[in-house]
Amino acid sequence: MTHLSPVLAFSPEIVLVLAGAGVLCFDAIWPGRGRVERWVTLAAMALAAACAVLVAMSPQLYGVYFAGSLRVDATTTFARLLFMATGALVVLSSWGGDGEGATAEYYGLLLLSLLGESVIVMSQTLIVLFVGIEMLALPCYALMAMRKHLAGAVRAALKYFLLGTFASIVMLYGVALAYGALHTISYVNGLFPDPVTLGAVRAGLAMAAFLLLFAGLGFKATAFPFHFWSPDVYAGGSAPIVAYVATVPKVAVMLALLRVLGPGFAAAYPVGRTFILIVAVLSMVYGNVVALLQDDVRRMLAYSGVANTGYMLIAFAVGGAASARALMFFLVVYAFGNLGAFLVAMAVGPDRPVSLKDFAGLAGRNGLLAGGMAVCLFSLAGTPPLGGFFGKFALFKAAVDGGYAWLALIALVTTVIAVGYYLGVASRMYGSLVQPEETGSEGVASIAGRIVVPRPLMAAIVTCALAAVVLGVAGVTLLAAAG
Amino acid sequence: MTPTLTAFLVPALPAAAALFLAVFGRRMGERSSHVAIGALALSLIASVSLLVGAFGHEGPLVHATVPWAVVGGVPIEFGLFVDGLSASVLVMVAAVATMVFVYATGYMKGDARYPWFFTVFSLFTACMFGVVTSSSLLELMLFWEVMGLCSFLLIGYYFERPDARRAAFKAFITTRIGDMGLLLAVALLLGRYKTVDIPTLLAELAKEPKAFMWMICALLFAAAVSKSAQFPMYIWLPDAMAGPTPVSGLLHSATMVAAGVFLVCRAYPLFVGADFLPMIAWPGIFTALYGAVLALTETDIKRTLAYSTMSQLGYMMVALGTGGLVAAVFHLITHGFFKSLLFLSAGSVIHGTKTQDIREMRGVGKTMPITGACFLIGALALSGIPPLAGFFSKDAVLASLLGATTVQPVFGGTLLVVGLMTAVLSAFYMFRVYFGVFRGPGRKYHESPRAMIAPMVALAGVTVVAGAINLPGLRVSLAGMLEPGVVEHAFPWLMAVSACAAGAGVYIAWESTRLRRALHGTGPIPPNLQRLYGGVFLRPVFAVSRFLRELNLDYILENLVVAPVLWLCGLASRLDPDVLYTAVFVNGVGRVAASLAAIDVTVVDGAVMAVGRAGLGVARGSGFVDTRGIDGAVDGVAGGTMALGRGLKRLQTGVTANYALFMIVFGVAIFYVAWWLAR
Amino acid sequence: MTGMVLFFAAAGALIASSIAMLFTRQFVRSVVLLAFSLILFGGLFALLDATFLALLQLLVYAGATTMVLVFVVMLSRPKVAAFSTLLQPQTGLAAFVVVAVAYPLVSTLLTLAGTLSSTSQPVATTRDLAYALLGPYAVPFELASVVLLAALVGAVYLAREAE
Amino acid sequence: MVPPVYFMVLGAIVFLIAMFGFLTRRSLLQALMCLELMTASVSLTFIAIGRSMPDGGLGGMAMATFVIVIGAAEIGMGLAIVMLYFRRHGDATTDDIDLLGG
Amino acid sequence: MKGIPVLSVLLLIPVVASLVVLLLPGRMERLIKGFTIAAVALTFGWSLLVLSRFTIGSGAMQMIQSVPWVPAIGMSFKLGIDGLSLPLIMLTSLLTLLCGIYTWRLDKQVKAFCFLLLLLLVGMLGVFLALDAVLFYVFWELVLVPMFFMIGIWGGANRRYASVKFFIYTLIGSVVMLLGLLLLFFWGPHTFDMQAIIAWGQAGKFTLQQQGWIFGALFLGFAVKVPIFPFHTWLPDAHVEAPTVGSVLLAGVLLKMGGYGLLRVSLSALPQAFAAFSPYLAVLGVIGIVYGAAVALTQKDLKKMVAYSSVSHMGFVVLGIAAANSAGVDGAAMQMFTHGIITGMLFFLVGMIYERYHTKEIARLRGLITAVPALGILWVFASFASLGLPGLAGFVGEFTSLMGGLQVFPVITAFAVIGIVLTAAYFLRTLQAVVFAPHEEDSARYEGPHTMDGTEMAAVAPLAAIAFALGVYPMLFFSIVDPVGRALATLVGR
Repeated sequence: MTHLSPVLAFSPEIVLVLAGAGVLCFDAIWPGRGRVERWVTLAAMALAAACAVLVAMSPQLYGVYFAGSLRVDATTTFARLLFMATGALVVLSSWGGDGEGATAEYYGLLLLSLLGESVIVMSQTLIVLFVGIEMLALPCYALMAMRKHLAGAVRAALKYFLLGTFASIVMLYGVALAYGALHTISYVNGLFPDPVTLGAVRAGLAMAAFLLLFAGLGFKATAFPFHFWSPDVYAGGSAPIVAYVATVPKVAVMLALLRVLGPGFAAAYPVGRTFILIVAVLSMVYGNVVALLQDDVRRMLAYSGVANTGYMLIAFAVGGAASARALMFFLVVYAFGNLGAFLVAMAVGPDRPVSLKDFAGLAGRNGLLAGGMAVCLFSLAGTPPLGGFFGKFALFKAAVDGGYAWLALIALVTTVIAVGYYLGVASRMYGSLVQPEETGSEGVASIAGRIVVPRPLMAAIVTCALAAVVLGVAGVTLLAAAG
Repeated sequence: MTPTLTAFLVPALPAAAALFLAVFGRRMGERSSHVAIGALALSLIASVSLLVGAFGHEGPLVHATVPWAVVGGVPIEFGLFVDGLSASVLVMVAAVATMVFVYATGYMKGDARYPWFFTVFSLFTACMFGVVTSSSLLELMLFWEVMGLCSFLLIGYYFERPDARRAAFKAFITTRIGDMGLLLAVALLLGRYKTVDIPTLLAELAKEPKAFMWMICALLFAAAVSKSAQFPMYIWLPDAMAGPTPVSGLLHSATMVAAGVFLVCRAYPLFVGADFLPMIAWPGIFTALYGAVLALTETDIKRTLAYSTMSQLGYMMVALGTGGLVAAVFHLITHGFFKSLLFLSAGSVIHGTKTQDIREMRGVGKTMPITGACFLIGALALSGIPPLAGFFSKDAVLASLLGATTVQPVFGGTLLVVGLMTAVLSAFYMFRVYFGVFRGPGRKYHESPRAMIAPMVALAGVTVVAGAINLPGLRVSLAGMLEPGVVEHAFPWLMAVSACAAGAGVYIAWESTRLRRALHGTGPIPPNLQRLYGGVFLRPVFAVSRFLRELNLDYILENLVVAPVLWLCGLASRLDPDVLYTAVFVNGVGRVAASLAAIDVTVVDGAVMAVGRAGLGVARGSGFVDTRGIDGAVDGVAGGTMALGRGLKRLQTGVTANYALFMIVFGVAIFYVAWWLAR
Repeated sequence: MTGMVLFFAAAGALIASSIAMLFTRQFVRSVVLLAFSLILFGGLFALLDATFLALLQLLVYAGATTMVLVFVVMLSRPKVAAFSTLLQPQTGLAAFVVVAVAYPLVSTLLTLAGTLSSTSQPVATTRDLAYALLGPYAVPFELASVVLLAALVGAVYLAREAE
Repeated sequence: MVPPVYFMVLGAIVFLIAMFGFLTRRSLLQALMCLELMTASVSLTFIAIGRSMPDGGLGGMAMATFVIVIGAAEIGMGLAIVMLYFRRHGDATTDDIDLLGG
Repeated sequence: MKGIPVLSVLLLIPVVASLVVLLLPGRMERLIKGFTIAAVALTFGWSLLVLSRFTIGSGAMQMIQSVPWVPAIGMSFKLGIDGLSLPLIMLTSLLTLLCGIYTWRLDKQVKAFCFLLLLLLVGMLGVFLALDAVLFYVFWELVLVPMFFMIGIWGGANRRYASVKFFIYTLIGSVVMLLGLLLLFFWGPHTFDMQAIIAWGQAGKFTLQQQGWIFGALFLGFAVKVPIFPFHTWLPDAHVEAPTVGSVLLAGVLLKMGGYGLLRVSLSALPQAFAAFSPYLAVLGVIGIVYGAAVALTQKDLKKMVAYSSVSHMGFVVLGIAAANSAGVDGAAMQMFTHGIITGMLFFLVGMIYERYHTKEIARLRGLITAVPALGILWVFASFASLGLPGLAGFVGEFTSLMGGLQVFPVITAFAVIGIVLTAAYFLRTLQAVVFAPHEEDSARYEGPHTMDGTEMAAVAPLAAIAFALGVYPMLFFSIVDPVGRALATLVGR
């Protein structure tokens, strides 16, 4: 069985590659509309998920493969399942009424991008990590630009490409420096060894390498100084892809960072820890405060993404196994909440910028949509009994446990600010359900008729909302299991 | 019928009647009064039997309690406590109440809310009985305040009229202020002694340091002052006349106002122990004088009687203040009879003449002989003309004053002199009203119906006889009951002096009425009066009285209480944190931001400028409270956050190159800061 | 000794051409300068005995990418006005940052060199590289092919739709 | 034999120049060219560092290979998007696409 | 019956009911309303069962159920009930039942309203039952969302502002409180089990400095909820805009969570810090009493006046808690219960008046006694009960708190008396204007029927009865609370 184990261990990835290539070839032979490819993609994802579960059930497959370049363990399984789930939701949402946008290439690239995600999580060497990031990014640039009739799409794609490539090249330079400082680029058990063994100079260079590496990963995870691209790109890009880009890469990069830095990094490297702390605090404050000002819903969600990255970084600043577990649960909850919110924004204003005014009286126009949005937002805001609360609670508890009570306090205060703008949306949606909203300060646009939402998109939104609720009540035990 | 059961029946019956009428009153209409009067009659009989039982029985006749609540591990019991004092007062209250109830059936006939009137009236009587028979201070307070509620509802009975509403409001608030004293006293005592049972309390308190006892007395006396309308808390009594006359007849003559005096009597050993007596005497005598003087120039017949009640209560207080417990109780009982008689007859007069202004009433006596006679008997009793009850009780009060003089000549002396002056004035204002209203030529009025006349006549009879209950030699006397064994030393010459004082008052009243008629050109001018009395006695007194009426001290005192309250409320609403936040945060921070923007430093509008603006997050002069986002939901604090947000938002220039630049700049900056921090 | 001369010549030329590329106003001249600097990079690789890399660089970058760049410009005929001047708001800050980063980076590189062993050990030949690419580096190799596939499909789709 | 450290320094210098170019260039194409230059300098650094590693530059060369390959793929994709952008906006400057607003 | 986890079922009924309501079709409003009333009635019945199985007179925690929920963060689903929480549970289930009956007249968005009402019931019951710090916090926050939507959707004109302000204020408080709970975990026995924490605190294992920090954090959370003086500005806005049922539950139950928290967590687990801080707490309480009454006197809006009266009455609760002797704690518990009953009744009446006159402005409301005699009499009864007339429930709570306060802070407590007089002043002023003053030409017109309909009477009558019964014979209540009061008092050594 041993020589087969790599194939079995990586069966989900193999399925994805084959499906990706298959969809592309299939279209080359029968250039029909995107009808069949949709189902093939979903089937492939389901199969990949099944394989992942099978691999999880036979732990002897766990281990490091291909001379220390890929690792399959519990985190990988967790990542695979999450990516397949979110990927499936994105596919569902991009079914779209017009179907014009969802051509074969669209699904092919999406599958390849998903492959890139799981490669990132599984990688154990920096070069594989870099290749994984590119595999994730390139399809996104293309997908972003795919809906050409959309004025902003091409412009957003170009901006995303330029800054994305810039960031990855900067990261590459970091990899080079790391190779120079550490003589190795493999991080099977954490890239940065004990600083004492490295000696002062090489430790210094290692820190420089860490900065540049963090720049590359921070870009994808929209941490504070590296997030500037996200508001413009989210506001401009075509909806389903924006939802995908805003959620899945962030989760992948966070898990990759978890592997690269390893549990001991925070304790060993005070400079690194302080850097992450500052970035975390700035992300939280900046993200929430600026989000308060936004009128475009997707921009607001972009800034909320920045803030949530800040919360995620707490786990790195604190370090240790407990915070890693807390981070993973938070990632799941964030993924579904954020995805749901973006999809609702897409449903409210397909392929056009969506402003808060469009959400006025949404409850009257489509109850289920408003309900889904409310649940996702309240989960992101962290109100019990939704999953968001337990995610944030676990993180803050880890922070206080690690002696960073002040960090937890800042996080709590910024959460309150976050509730501010989440509530703004919720109160707009439900405000005029009973009495008509007087034309208040923002002069409510005439509330248009009922919003018709394509069935698969609504299914995706409801799934996200349900996930937030289930994660809240039952999923909490998941927190223990995910460990 | 054990005494305890009868004692329980006395308050229970009218309470039951009140409950019954509350539910079925509307349907019974006019017949609802029968229920009330029946219950009251039974209570009267029960109280008389109690009185008989209580006489000669050492120690309290009835002392039974039942657990009411357990607070902080302290069991609080409510129950009944009947001794000589309460039995005697009980009888007086029951008798007067019965008479007034009968009178009310006549007076209130045809009123729309007749059953409601008798419901509240019965509830009131039940509460008065409750106050008199309660064993624990907390229970007393409970009945005390419910009595306040009944007075609010009764005074405000004609709630269509704004003055009645105002009077009710004023009455409740003023008494409420006083009740706070009682509340604090009860809370303090319960907290310290873990019991509220009056006898045990009095025993415990005897052993207490003087200061604490003095404080408790002060608190209790505050409640008494407000209830018995002593100076300065008397302002509600004159206005309370806005209520129907039976209410004035019962509440503001015999029962409610007497409750204050009764409270002091009930806790008398405490007051004596803390030698708090002078503090009672001085306000008492001043109120007596003050009431009498104001009554002189009062034009409304009921307000005159109200000031007279205030004055007589002053008398009782001063008697208590000089150790004359028996005198006070005796005067309380007799006053209850003749004052309610006066009120009822005044009511009958008003009923006949349809006006309350004595200047418009002329010669009522001719056409309403019985009312006239009753009023005369009441007036004689009040002035203290022997052999009526008033004479004996007022004499007892003056005797106690004289007794005090023997102990402290200055203190007692002044009290006695002022007491006598007030006696003269009392006689004077009573007969000024009598002569003015009942004597001389008058229009035709027809006598009030029998239902009103009968109780008046009965009360008149009792007033004549009441003096006897405390004759020194008598075997069954009030003194015997209250202070068995204390020999009451009588001062025969004092009786003579007080009788003369009363007579002088009557004579002056007669002369002044003739003088007034003369002034109005309706009668000859008596030559001797001007020279002899006018100069010496009449002019200054009238001047003072007129001055006081213009001064309208009531209004001033009222504002003394209301002004600080309005100021406090104004301050509170300005202090409201909501207002505070907007003032401090929204405008304050706004002004700071605006000033900062004014010195808008533009160095090189290149890289440094961008970083500078972003870093500072200065709210560039834009409208500060721009309620974007959450519609300005969170107040001042949000304003600050918004400004910070607007500052940071400027980083989002939209230029790709800028973004790359910011990534590198901030990345390196944070790295250096981290390096510096963690070195 | 000749190595040193060659190195300094190439380095000087490389720096000159890259700076020139930035400051030229015509597009064609900048593309030529870019090609020239990439070729110099190939030479430098050769100097470091990385012959395969040098060849790869010449072929991929100097050749293909520059040509594609030119084709794209010619095909879509953008109104290529002369590149605007260098000066814009952020130039000052960018220059400041570059200098701020340059100094510590170069100094650490110099000190790093001290820690690294001398160049005496056996030079890795292209054969070793080949074995490595299919040995320990097999995974990135395969994944690189997938990335190329993705890029190709994306580029073709976007370009095709363009007409 | 030229000590590898010179190459590293050279790589760093060219990287910084190219980065400066990217940070300040107005034109889209210039930005792409700078990215290419930066990629090249990174691969130079990789080889230089690899050269002074005990394995005689094997790791460095392998990594440089991947850098070049992936870099090429990026530039390819980038040019496709740029051509699409030209098709729509017909202008080469990057500042045009940047006025998306904050 | 032994085996069944009684308390969990008490929570389960409303949870299941709320899910069922979600499934019912929106059109069948009568069915939904009927089902909701049935569900709430069942909950009330079950709470009566809990009352019957509760051994009165024991100060200890009873009917404890504990199921580990998230071992990873040391959290378990632990419920329990004692003399302190039982009355509040009864109050909650009773008020919600009456609110359920009152919603029979609701005709707008019925399904959503019933769902929110049941969710609110779960949250409120949960807070008083939870014995696990995180569970306490979860239910504490859970209550916010339904109340936010209730005010936001069915509220008055300025509802958006009021609902968001209510949410943010309470959230700020509870977020800091969460920090306090976390500190309790870390400095304490490393478990969220409340009983373990309280035992740890009572054994004096928290250093005073630690207690100070935790107390400060917890205090902010509870102070916003009670509300204590400087943190109360959300209450009037929330009340003015909230629908009748929202106001009743907000004033009737939500305010008590703060008081309950102070007693259950702050007093029990941090006795020394509590003793040190209690004088300031007493001062804040008395300020609340006087301030609340003073501002109420200046109010022109009937509902805002009642809201500020709540601030004033809750001042007594704070005073009682600050005294921390057995009388004080009994008084606080009693005042919380009676305030819930009486203010609930007041808000019902205000709602009924608003429905008839469509204005809450005292200046324009006239002649209620002639228009709807029953409503007029009930308003008089509620006003007198609320201003603390002895013989009615309001007095007992206030008197006991005062008694407790006088023993410990005689001077400070004496000032509270001003508040009582002012309370009498503003209630009577309003009473005379609204009920007794005759109809003028500019006052609001009302031509409707002169009687109260069935649901209205059903909502208010039980409250009036309880207010009267407890006023006349408070033994019913004190026998339950007194043992706990005595136990808590010994903690602070008063």
